[in-house]
Amino acid sequence: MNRENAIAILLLTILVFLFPQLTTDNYILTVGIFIGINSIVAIGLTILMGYAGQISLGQAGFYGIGAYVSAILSLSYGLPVMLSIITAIAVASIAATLLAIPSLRLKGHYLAVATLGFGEIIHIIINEWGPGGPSGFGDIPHFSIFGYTLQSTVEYFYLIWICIILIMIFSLNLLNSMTGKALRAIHDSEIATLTLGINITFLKIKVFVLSAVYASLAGALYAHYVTFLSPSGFSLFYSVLVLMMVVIGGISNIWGGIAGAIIITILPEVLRGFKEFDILMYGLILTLSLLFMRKGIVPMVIDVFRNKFLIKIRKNDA
Amino acid sequence: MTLLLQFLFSGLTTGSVYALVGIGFNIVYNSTSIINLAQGEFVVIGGLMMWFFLEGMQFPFSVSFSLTLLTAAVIGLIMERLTIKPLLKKGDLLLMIMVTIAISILIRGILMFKFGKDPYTYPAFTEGEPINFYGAVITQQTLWVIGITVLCIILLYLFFNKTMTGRAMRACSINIRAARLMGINVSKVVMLSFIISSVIGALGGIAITPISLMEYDKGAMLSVKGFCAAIMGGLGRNRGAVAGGFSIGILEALTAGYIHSGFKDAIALLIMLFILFVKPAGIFGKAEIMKLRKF
Amino acid sequence: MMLEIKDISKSFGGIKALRNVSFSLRKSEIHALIGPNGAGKTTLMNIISGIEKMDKGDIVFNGISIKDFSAYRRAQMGLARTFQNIELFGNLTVLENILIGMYMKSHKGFILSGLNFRGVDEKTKSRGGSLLEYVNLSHRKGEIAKNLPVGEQRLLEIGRALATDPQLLLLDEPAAGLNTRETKNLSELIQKIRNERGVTILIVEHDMELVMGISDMITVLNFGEVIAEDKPLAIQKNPHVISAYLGED
Amino acid sequence: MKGLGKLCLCLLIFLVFTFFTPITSHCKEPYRIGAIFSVTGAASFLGEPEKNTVLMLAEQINKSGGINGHPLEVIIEDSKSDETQAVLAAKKLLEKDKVLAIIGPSTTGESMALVPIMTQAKTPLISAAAGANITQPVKERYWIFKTAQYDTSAVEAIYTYMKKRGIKKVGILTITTGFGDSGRKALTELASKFGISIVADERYGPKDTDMTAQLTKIKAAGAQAVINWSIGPGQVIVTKNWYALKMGIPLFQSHGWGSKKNIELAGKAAEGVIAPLGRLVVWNKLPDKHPQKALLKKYATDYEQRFKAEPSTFGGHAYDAFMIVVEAIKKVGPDKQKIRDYIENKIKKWPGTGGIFNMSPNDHCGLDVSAFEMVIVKNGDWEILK
Repeated sequence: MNRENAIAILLLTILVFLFPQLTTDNYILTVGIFIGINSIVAIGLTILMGYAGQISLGQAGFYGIGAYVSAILSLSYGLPVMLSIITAIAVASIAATLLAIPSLRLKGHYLAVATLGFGEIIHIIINEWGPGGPSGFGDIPHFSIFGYTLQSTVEYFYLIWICIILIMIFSLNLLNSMTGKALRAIHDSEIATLTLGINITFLKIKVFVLSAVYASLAGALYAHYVTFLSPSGFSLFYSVLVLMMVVIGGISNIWGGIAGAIIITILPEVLRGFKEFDILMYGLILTLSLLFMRKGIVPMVIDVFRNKFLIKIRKNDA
Repeated sequence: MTLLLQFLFSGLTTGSVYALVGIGFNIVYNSTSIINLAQGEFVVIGGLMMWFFLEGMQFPFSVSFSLTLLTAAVIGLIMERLTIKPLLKKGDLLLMIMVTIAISILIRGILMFKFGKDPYTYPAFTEGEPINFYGAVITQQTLWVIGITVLCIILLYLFFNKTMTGRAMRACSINIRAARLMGINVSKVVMLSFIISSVIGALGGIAITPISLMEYDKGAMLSVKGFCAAIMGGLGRNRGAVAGGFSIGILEALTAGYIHSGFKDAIALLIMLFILFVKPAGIFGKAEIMKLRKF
Repeated sequence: MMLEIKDISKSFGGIKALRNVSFSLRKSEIHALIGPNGAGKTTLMNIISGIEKMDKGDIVFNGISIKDFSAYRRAQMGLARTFQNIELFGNLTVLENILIGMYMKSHKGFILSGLNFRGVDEKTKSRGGSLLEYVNLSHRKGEIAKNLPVGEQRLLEIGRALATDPQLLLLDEPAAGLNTRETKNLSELIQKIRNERGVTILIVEHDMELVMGISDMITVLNFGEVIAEDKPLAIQKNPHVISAYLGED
Repeated sequence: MKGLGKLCLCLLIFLVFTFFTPITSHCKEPYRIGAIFSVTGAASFLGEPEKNTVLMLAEQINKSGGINGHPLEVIIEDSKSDETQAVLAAKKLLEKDKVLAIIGPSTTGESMALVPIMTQAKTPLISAAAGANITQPVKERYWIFKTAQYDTSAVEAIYTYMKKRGIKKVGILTITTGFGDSGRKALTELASKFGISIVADERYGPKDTDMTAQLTKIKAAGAQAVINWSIGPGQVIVTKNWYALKMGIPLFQSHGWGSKKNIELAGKAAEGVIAPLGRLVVWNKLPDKHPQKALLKKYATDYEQRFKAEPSTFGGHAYDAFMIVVEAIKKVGPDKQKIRDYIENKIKKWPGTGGIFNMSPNDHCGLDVSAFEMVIVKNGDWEILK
């Protein structure tokens, strides 16, 4: 990981640990938890789209698999929560592999529709066969580790954001490694990458599975935090929402996933004040943001920062 | 036999709308390579504005009909000029597609604000009893829907093959750079494609509303189904969208009739996935053409 | 034999690009492939490297038929190439371009990469650095590849191909867009690669001076067919070749 | 262009920051009640009238001097028909607005998602959704009440009517949402008790445009009646399809059918459709001495005047929930525990829009089958079936 990212991770860690000290407002912490859950999914999609150049409209499917499998295993089969989460992630990765092998032959819009189809099929399956059907089911066990069960909002806040820190460290390491460079290389020239002995398809499948692992982890955390699941949260709408987070946050930078998740999660909360106008305002803000912040928030902030910084250096030189 | 016929009629009705939405996708796709995910919203605009002019303002049918199409065209025009045109030069497809999603949310917000959340409907185009056909029943409005779809297909075929403008638009779909060098005003073509696709969407909305009602948030579902139809048939090919739309509609009806209605969407999607895995460019799509385009 | 091209044919929508092309390369020779524009040279390069499929024929590399192997498998077996329309990783730095070439020898697996904080290890980096030196690009190390002048981009592509430790190197018009001095340096580099590393080289090139200067053997392609194969001096006198070239100009 | 981009960025950052600024509290001490409804999204058919009802009632109460002199502040949040949003809204109401009780949410799923939160916050929740699990098992639902009738009550009303008419074989058609699904469960569970067999069990999605295939299948299965369980446009489309197919068997709808709008939309197709409805829609056909009549009349006329729309059964659920909370606060003051105890023990023979409530420690709903009347559509109007 390079120095800027190491500093950013350090700052994030400090912020995560300070945040609950600064505010005791459980509502803000709850929003923080949902930002975190969305971030995990968005980080995965950023890597998939921004670095592997593949689009997915099926993240809700993996998110749903993670949530439902983990919830069912721990509730109906009495598996320890940690074990059920790991199993859920394994199931999601198998599903992702099976989907990726035929799908990644597809390009652009075709890939988008194939993943969309997968997500919708998962949605229909949990709607038809999931416990409780469309009405959903509750009383899912809380998250517990080494016999300690997490109850309070603060604990979940820490849990989820520690997960994010670990995920970011892993992802940044990965992107800085040979594998990450190879992914960036594919973007510039797929043919050249192939002739250098890199199995692009295999690499893309791995990244696809990675994004599914993240999404399913987020789903499982969601299930054990809210302790209630119904299919409505796992529809295409969620996939599109995550896509929006990634694009608004900035597809070319992995931190964009978190930035996008913050905006897209907080926006409806802020717009509560607008009552009926909220969906109107929401659409308007999204349109304007996309039109005028084309690169996304994080790359744009970096640009602004760099320009300021570089100008200063030049002045000093003169 | 009667059962099968009845299922087919049901499939044709829903399939017509999917096909129209799919054609709308194709027209915009051909000139810009993007998928206009606000396409379904134009179907809703068609249905709701028609109600507004016909029932709300009490205008005669033909006036309401023309005004509705005009409204849709203007909204399509505004949308293209304000949001797509400034982005087109940079050519960031993903960004443009996300903008169409944002616009669809915006349109939905405006429609909700104006019309509320209730469903709307108006009388069928022609009064009269449903027609009995070998024991299966088909309403007159269903015939209208199918008829309008067929008419659209014929008119579009004539437009794209027999008129100068239409040919220019086709040229753009084959090679946009070459078209530009040939002196075709690409910006105008893009604008026109948005207007045509909006009008087609609105037409679908006008025709289907007496059967299936219309409410402000129906658009998203129609967009998804139309998208699937267009992809299944092969993006950019209108006959593909028609085949895709009708196949999805009929598949849904047959699954509902013979297997189980809870899985009708799932089975239609599974078959679509299967087709894509076997033919990655859709039924009528050409793999060679796909290679030339980035999306 | 390093590489045997056996009876390869390929057509694009009715137009025959290659017709029963056969020739072979000995180990450590510099073999040139020349011919007028549209003769099918680049198509043949693409077929050998596995980017395009052939209609019929066979390719034997080090005694193994590789016709069913995909491009990356061929590269892993020791087949590297450069491209006529430079295919660098434009947004990566010069050093990173070289490092990608070393991917298959030095990457650590997906999960381990995520757990390793150091990124690319020093050993790999210093090997990349010395390769840059080898192709005279160490002064450009940290620059973004697309900002390099064409001549240096060509060198970088060669360096990147060398990073895969190839046994056979395919060079597709490496001198296109180069000035005289750069071409001279290039010919020295090509010979150095053969002499010091023992790499077999198949070169497609229009610059006859370069071709005649370095090649051990030349194959001439015209309208998808081999019309001559001989030593450089003999080729220069071959009437078929002369008429093929005169017909073009 | 660049400048606009920065402006956008600033706007977004500003919006994010407004989120963290605390709400300034009012100088006078109002009583605060929270309300969470699905004002938008798939269940907006429920949330819209509920929101309107609560808005109107709060205005009325404040106009007449509030509760014991204290102004009443109702904070209505939109859950967008989504559990996550409902959880967030509840957290906001509890933490930021410090409400005494929460009314809603509109759907069973959202209500279930709030159960652990409300229990932890020790704040009463009066749900407007129908699912039985919301208040059962009562022991684990100490803080949870609901005002919507059980789905089973509506089903019982239909089946009782069918039994009288000798209908033995039915085909059911349900929407694939929580509403349709809980109806489907109730329909299948209770069928055998009434000697009714379900010969076809069909479903459709909330945005489907044509249900001819399902109806054709039901007819082919030899059903003597169709029961459709849905809300929203689906029930009108089913009615139209049923009419077009000339099925020759009666169509029953759920208690969600109770809106004049549906009759208008379905036109002559609606003639003869039967449904179990709360008394709200037929208040003017009730005898004068009926205990619900006066309040139904006032609610219906007020609502129509205020919103130029007809009140619905679902708005009635919010009415009942709201009035129960208001009465509790009026009697015991702003104390969450006392409010809960009052609702559990003192709401007896309490007339609401949904029926006569009898809450008890064993029943946090307090309504039964007597809440419904069987109503048929005749000449574009409702008519109570005897």
